[in-house]
Amino acid sequence: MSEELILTGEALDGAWHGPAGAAGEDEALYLELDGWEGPLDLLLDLARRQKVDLRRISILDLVDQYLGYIDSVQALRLELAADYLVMAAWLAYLKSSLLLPREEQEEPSAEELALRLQLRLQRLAAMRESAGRLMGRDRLGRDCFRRGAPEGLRVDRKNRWTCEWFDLVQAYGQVKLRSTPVVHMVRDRMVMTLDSALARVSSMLGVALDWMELRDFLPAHADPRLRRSALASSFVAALELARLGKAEMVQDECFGPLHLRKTAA
Amino acid sequence: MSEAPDDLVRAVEATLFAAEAPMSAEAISAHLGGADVTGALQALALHYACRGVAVVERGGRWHFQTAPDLAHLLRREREDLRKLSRAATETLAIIAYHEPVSRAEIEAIRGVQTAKGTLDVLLEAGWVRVAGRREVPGRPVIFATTPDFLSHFGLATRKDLPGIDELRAAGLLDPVEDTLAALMSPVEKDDEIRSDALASGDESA
Amino acid sequence: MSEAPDDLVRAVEATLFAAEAPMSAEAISAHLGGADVTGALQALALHYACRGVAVVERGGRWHFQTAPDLAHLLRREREDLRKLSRAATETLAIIAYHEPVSRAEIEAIRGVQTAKGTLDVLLEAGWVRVAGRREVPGRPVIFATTPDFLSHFGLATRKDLPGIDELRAAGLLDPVEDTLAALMSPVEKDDEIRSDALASGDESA
Repeated sequence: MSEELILTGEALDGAWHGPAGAAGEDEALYLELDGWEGPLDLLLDLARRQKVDLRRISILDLVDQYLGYIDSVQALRLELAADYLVMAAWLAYLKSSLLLPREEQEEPSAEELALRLQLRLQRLAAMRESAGRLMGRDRLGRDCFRRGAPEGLRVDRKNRWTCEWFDLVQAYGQVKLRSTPVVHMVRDRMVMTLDSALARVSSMLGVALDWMELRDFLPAHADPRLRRSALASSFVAALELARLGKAEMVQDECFGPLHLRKTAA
Repeated sequence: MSEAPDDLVRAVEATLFAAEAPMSAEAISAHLGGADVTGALQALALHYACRGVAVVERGGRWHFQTAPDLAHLLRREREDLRKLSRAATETLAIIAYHEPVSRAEIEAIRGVQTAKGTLDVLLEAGWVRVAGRREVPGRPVIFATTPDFLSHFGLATRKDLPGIDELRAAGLLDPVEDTLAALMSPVEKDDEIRSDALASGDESA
Repeated sequence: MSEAPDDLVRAVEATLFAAEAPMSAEAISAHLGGADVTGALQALALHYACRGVAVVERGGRWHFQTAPDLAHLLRREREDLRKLSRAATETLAIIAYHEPVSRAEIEAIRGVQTAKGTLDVLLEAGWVRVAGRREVPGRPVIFATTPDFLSHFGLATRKDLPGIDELRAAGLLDPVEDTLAALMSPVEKDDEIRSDALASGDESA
């Protein structure tokens, strides 16, 4: 019941008859317990039962009612006690302060405590009322409806590819480079083999009488590249003949001309 | 037949109509290739104002919905709308009117501890979100409402929350401590102190 | 603002709008307490004829839909500019230089297997097309370039692609080893060689 009242906002205009309702006071209080969550909540309900502006309620009356309520509830529902009794104790203290002569009061003053309580009750009442008004609005899915079967919007992503001309051509170059079999071409050069040099040098030594320079054994008008080959081959041939004891070699200085003659028999 | 709307209005109309969720003007614009849709949205809102469906803006997002006055015709038999507990509705209202707000602040107003499930229900409904942490000791999480909250309750902005201006003017959205400090500072001796103080509190807020 | 429609038209409009499936005139009528909705449906169809959404009848059942000429708004395409991968570029080059060419031939030239996606990308880009099948065992599909390929690369014909000799002249066919050797060899005559080598090395890199 209390929830419906909150939802419709009726609680505000004072038409509400409080937790007491139509039934007997004690029974009604007991029946409504499930709707309440705590001390402020209950205080607010009690305050409303006075059917007065929250700003003008008598805190003293409120405290009396609350304490009376706690007395009756304790008998009915012991498990409620803990939370409610904290507030009850505080209110009892507040009540005694309000009854005491002002000069005997400690800080904070009873006025401050009462004011604080009143402010809190006001704020809770304001939020309750607002919640009711909020819930009573034209709500989507209850009072207003969005389209039942929207087609939906879709964004399809599409790739637009790019490639530069240079990248294309260069890629082909790289492919060709990578895939073309690597062939080592050895150019057909004119060479004098060691065998032919050996034959040539030994035959020329056979007819020579004196020392001959190595270069004299080379073909006179040969291609320069053949001459280099012939020089190398002839040198090795000369060394071979010397090793076999068929020739003698003389060199007067480093890198000087190399002379060769047939070994004296 | 009414006068034919221009192409942009038609395009915005079709886009909003087909959309499965509310769309911001920017999202509509982006969908339509960057056109300025502000005027078209206004034209649509005006055109549909008297019809059975309406174009509305909620929290910066636009959508079509049925006219509120036809609710009695459309209310569904099956109530699939989750019925909120009183604790949840109060908590939602406190968050909406005070946002951003921490759990401790919610509890200070309600005077009771907030059960874990209460906030969960609101988060799950998509009406409340965690809006960061308050930079005070303990760095408590703070809560705020979502655009879906505004859509659901038919609010264009939080300024449209029922009675929010009055509550603010009455100081009822200020912390108790602030109001108390303001009220207690004048050293009054009168018995009238309580009602006077509260009345002046109204004016000063 | 257009002229306000009557209540029945508004009710039919809202009912159709909120419906999750097309509704027959009878179903709408039943929903609205038995009112004759024929006229209202005609009025709605007429009203929406020129707008971005339409009220249409299909097989005796009515529903709202986006205006047919705006259907393209429901499925928009967004283009993302993407650069062709190295593998795709090589494949494209091979097709361009050797077309028509089968996948096996492309792989033989590239020396690596071609991922399925690579050819798909080229087909998607519109630069390559399937040009039939080669009449050899297995009848493999053969690929060739498209006119879009030529226009994208600014070529009048495929003959405009640089020949092997030109590639070599541009240093694009210089073996990496030669370039490296030229760079490493300290006994070259002068510095000109080295900077030349570097230049061609840059191009081929």
